[in-house]
Amino acid sequence: MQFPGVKALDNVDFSVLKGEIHALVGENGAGKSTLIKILGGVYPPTEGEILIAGKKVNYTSPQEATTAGISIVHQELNVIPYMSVAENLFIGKSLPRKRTGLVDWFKLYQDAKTRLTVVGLQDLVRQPVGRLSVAQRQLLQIGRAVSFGAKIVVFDEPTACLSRTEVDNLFTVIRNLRDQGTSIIYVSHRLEEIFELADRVTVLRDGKKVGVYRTQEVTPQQVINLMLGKELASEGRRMSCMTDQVILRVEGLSSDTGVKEVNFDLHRGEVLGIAGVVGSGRTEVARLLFGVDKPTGGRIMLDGEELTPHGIRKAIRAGIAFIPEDRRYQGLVLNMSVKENATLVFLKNLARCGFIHHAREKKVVGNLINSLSIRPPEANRLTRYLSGGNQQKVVLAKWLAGRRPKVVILDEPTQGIDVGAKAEVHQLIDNLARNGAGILLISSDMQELLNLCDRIIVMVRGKIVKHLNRDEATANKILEYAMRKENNIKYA
Amino acid sequence: MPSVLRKYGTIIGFVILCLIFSILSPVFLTVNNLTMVLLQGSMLTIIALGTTAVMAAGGFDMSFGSVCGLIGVLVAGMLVHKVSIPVTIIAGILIGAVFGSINGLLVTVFGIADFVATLSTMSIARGLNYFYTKGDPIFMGIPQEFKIIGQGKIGSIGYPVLIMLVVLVLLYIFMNHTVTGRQIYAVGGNKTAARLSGINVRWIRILSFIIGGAAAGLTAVILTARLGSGQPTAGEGFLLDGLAAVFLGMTMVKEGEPHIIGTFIGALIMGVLVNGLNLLGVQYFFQDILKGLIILAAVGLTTMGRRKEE
Amino acid sequence: MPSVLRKYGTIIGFVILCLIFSILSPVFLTVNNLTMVLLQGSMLTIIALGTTAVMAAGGFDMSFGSVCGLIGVLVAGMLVHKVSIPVTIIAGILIGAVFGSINGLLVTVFGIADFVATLSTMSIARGLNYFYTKGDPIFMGIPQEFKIIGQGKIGSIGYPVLIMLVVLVLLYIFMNHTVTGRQIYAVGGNKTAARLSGINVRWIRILSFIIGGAAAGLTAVILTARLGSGQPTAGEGFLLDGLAAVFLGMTMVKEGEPHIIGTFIGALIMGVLVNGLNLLGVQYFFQDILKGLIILAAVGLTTMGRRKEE
Amino acid sequence: GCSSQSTNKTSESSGGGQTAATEPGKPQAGAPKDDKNLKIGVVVNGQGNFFNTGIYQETIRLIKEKGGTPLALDSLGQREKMLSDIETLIQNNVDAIIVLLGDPTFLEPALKKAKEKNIPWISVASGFNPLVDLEIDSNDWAMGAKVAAYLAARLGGKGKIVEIYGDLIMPTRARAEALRAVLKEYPEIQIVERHSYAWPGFLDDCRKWMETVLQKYPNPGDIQAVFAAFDGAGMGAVQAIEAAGRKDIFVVGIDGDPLAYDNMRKKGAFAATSAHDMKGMAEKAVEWAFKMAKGEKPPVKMMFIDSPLITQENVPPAQ
Ligand SMILES: Nc1ncnc2c1ncn2[C@@H]1O[C@H](COP(=O)(O)OP(=O)(O)OP(=O)(O)O)[C@@H](O)[C@H]1O
Ligand SMILES: Nc1ncnc2c1ncn2[C@@H]1O[C@H](COP(=O)(O)OP(=O)(O)OP(=O)(O)O)[C@@H](O)[C@H]1O
Ligand SMILES: O[C@@H]1[C@H](O)[C@@H](O)CO[C@H]1O
Ligand SMILES: [Mg+2]
Ligand SMILES: [Mg+2]
Repeated sequence: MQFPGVKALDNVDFSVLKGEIHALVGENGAGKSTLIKILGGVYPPTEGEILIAGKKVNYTSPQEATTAGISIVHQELNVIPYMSVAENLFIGKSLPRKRTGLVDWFKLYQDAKTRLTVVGLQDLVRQPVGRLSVAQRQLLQIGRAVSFGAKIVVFDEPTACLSRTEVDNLFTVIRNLRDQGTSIIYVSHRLEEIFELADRVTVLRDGKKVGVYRTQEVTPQQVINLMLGKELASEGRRMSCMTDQVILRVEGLSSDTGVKEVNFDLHRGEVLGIAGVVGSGRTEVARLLFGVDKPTGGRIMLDGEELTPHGIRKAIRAGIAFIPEDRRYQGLVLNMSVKENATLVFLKNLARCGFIHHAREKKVVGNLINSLSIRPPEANRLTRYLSGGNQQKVVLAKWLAGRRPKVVILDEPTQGIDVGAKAEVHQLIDNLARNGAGILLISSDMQELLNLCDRIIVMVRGKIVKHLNRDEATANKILEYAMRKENNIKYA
Repeated sequence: MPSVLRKYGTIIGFVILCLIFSILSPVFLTVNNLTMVLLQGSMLTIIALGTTAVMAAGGFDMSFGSVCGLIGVLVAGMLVHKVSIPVTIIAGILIGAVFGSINGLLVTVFGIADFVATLSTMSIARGLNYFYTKGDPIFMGIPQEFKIIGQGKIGSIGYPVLIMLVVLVLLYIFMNHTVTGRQIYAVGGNKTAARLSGINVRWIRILSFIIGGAAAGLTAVILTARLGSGQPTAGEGFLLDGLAAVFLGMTMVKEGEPHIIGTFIGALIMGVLVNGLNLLGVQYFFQDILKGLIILAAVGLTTMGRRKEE
Repeated sequence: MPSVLRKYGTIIGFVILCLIFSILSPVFLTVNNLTMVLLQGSMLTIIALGTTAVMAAGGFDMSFGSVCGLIGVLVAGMLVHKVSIPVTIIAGILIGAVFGSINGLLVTVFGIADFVATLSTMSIARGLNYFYTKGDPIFMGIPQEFKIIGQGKIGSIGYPVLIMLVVLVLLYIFMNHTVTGRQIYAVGGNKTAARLSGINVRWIRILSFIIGGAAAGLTAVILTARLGSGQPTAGEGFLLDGLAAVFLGMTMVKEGEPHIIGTFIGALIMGVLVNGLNLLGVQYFFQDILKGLIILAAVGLTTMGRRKEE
Repeated sequence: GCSSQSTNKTSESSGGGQTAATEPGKPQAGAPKDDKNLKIGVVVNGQGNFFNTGIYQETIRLIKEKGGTPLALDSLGQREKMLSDIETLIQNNVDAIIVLLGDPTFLEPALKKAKEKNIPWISVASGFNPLVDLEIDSNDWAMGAKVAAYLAARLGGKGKIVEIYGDLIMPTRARAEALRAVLKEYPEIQIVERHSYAWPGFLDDCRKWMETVLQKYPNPGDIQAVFAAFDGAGMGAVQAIEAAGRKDIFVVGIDGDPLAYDNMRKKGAFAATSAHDMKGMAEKAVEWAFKMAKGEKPPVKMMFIDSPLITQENVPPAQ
């Protein structure tokens, strides 16, 4: 498979057995999604062939792939916003029809209910997908892939935005499918998931296959090394550099986006984690702090001064940086270059009387590319063509091109990026803290929170339910607070 | 109340407008006048309904007015050359469909942006029109039986209104209750998602243009029958009003997608506006100004109501 | 070769066209003729450059032609009422900016879709035009010194060309070398990302409309000077040609965003096409047909070259 | 109308003008109609040039002056809109309709409706249709022939000319046909280029086209004259000619446009036009609209209003 200037896949042999869960791992840009898209008929291969049950298949469209028995949960969310959940489920398959040929809506909703029960969306079949949360959209995609009896089901990073309960639920579904003889291909950057779930794992690097291994016979660290082609020191807990100087104080913060009476302090040099399940309101807190949404109550004090009235530009001027959870749609202008994105926030500092000082811009961006090791190191490359990890680094670069921020809010900063890039992002977070910034880290990656944070707050339904210190925080404790509460509320 | 506004702002605006007109003009709310408005608006409605399909599939068409104009004179020409009426009608619709499929191919296979592609076919259709007519209207020898299509009535309802209602119902069913119709919306909603779920996106897009073209062809048939002649410049006026009707219709649903009933109401609004202002004897320049202001007010109400909620 | 096509298809098409014209007409490639084409195209270029800013910010404007028409007669009216020439010029540009900012407010603050909002202001501008002129051109008492703006020359280069070049250079610098210009592109590229980067998206969008409006105002000033009169219907013809120029320009960059040089070449193409076809004495209907076909061919070449690679 | 036919016959046989005899026949019998409560519908097929705008505004003014109420609409040059506009006027029970620059080839449905409701229909500069009650016209054939003959004579029967024409309405088509008829007598006059003017935006369009033509025919004598289907288009040519300093070319047009007069007074390139008696036509139209609304029948169905040839010698002074 060839993209302009990139050989995305180079002579890869890959096979999956009947009734096996086969994981596919590799760095960002290793070619996992490309392989899957070829399997799914999205791109034609330039060389090679695909065999299903020993028979050569030759298809050129997703439709034909579906017919051949392959079903895919793509990495990107692919839903049609103004159509109902039920229609999204069936569109492209075949909507149930009456004898007149018209759509049988009653049957459609009935069928959809049955099929979506496995992913828990049975009560939402009539909702327009546009009103669903990101997680619910992902569950819909999963439901679509698993409920039509495909021979091979492919998951490309299905858990990126799912909560632990939903992940557990998904794993049960996947294991059931396997037990019924379905073959599963599973792509994820979360190695713990792979070792929990998969029977075998294929490792890709730079579009080439490195090898296939039984998960029982390798360790996560070995897989990481195979992926990166080098040794990666395993990440331990980072050294704290937290001071006792409060940089950000939040008192009684509430909003009509569901945040209720949130209080916390953030210190200079501190990494404060926010844990919670999807929909717990973490993003909403971040948006309030950054001035995207207006609070209905409470105070935000930065460096002892109250931020009011609050707004994005005011937040930036005060020294707050925000790395949103969805880099492609909120973080980047994809049709702009690395350079243009990196300088978007502080372009004024690189200009004289409003005119861009190109030499200075180039220099600043060159330095950022170096210090963040953005690859390829081309300032003029469109961010559209960067891998996820590098895209994330560009979003970070935006906040480092000017005055160093006092408070950095990161919302799922390592979601969907590979272990190597992840380590680099972690390094950056550490650097920022060491330079005296206060870091607010929203993450669904438990290990990440535990490794990086000085303190962790747990949110449920817009409220903080627990403050945990570095020493008392464990994965189990966090989950316990985040979920037991969730269940209590759900069944209260 | 604001939630009502959000949902029905445009329609409420429309109703208020009708109220004002009926208070100010004794003629407005008469059966005669309203059937006339329907009659006058039926062609705009049909052509705009076709464009609704194009836009529902995420496309855009600038050519339908000129294509309608071209087919109008071709239809007249065929009749003058003694082609039978049914054949002429079918040919008119088919030529529209052919133009639509050319648009569709240009957009999908050749990857030319909708706007550029259809602007070009608009220019070509207009050129062909003048090439064929040399600018002269064609009116000698159009049979009376054909004119009936545009000028005849059942009771007080003109044939064009009946045809429009049939098209409305058929397209409504097609777009909302058939698999293909839903696929059109799916493609318009998210091309990638549609493709990945196995929809033949290219064909669906071409099909939407074919529907748009066929609607322009049918409109041309009715127009020629109503004008009793093939008029070289007829049809061009449908472009802006047709687009306005679709866009007005789009304000009537929360998700803002083009839809059949919305377009119908949008076309009605355009028709009622002109009729009411004409009845009141409002000077033509005030009409332009009022038309602009009223559309802004109606749509503004809706969108403001909506924004509050978000 | 295909990669050259992809990048420069439209320009190659343009060059081929010029070659054909210069072979077929001895006049085409003369300095006189080319300066004339530039002169004739200068107004279209200016107005289309303004629209480029609107579209670069992700907006769309249907009103600039009518706004230009309105300002054209207002400018004439001011001159007749003995307003001084500099004041008139500034007023013309300012009125354009005011119309632009109204469009911008409607779109941003009231959240009305660009198409609907600007279609409405288009109607309002047209109405005001006729309200003011009652349809009569204004020509008695326009001072000769004003007409110079449209009719004077330095050497063989007309003033409108010079003004156009100044606008071209200024807008090029503005869009590509200033913070605000970069922000316009960022907003057009991704509104959410732009907002989260601290860009005042609302203001940037309004600003882009203001630029579009001011360009329409300046165009109106030149147009009135060139025609030596305020013509109620002048200006309307700019709409489709102006949009075509921007869209043609967009085919000249890989990412397909509106940009200044592209629009300039796009407007040149439109001008050269008409000039060449006129020189060859091609009948007007063949001109329409050829215009459509040539644009399709040029753009088709580009996009096909591009698709192959993806 | 129940007895309108017979009423009309009555008025005809009685020689017309006897309002008393016709009134009882009108459908809304009872209140006798006087000028004060007459509603006169006026429709024009687009504006933006002198003649269309001028006659439209003058018609409206005269209706008001007589105490009637004008219901005046502009069809923006759109066929279907003109038809719909007239239907709306009929719906609104106007007492008479004046159609300015319409084209009866497509107005039949409205004409029939007007007949049904017994609303008199006066066409001005629009061409004839049997259902039209009164046609008032400058006679565009005559206008075209006048300036064509002037042009031929001034060229001494020999030379090269260019033609700006427009096919879209009957009056301009007629003028071009007249030119061709005249040129049959002058085989040595050759039309070397033709152009169909754009509408709207004709002034800029014709100017641009003429500029291009002058590039193609750069030498004195390459072209000697321009025939323009109407003065506004001709003025575009005049501007191009004067800007290029080509004193050898003159322009003829049709309408009597003040812009053309102005140029003629300055001894510019504009040489001759055939002038509508715009006021006269509007006056006749309004006069008869009121009379016919009250039941009177015009003595003839077609009235031609003279359109004199105006040259630089007899151009009227500026007001
Ligand atoms: N549409 C495209 N155009 C150009 N290059 C592309 C395109 N899609 C992918 N690539 C490039 O192909 C390579 C493989 O990409 P792919 O998406 O398969 O990686 P991946 O292994 O799925 O990475 P990730 O873990 O980030 O999802 C990368 O270098 C990527 O930049
Ligand atoms: N793109 C979106 N459009 C509309 N609503 C959204 C969107 N994204 C999120 N929401 C709404 O906001 C709520 C919370 O969003 P989200 O799922 O991102 O959770 P969150 O609070 O940010 O939690 P976390 O950060 O843990 O994922 C959801 O219930 C959802 O309805
Ligand atoms: O006949 C008229 C006029 O004479 C001319 O001014 C323009 O074209 C038509 O509208
Ligand atoms: Mg991937
Ligand atoms: Mg979130």
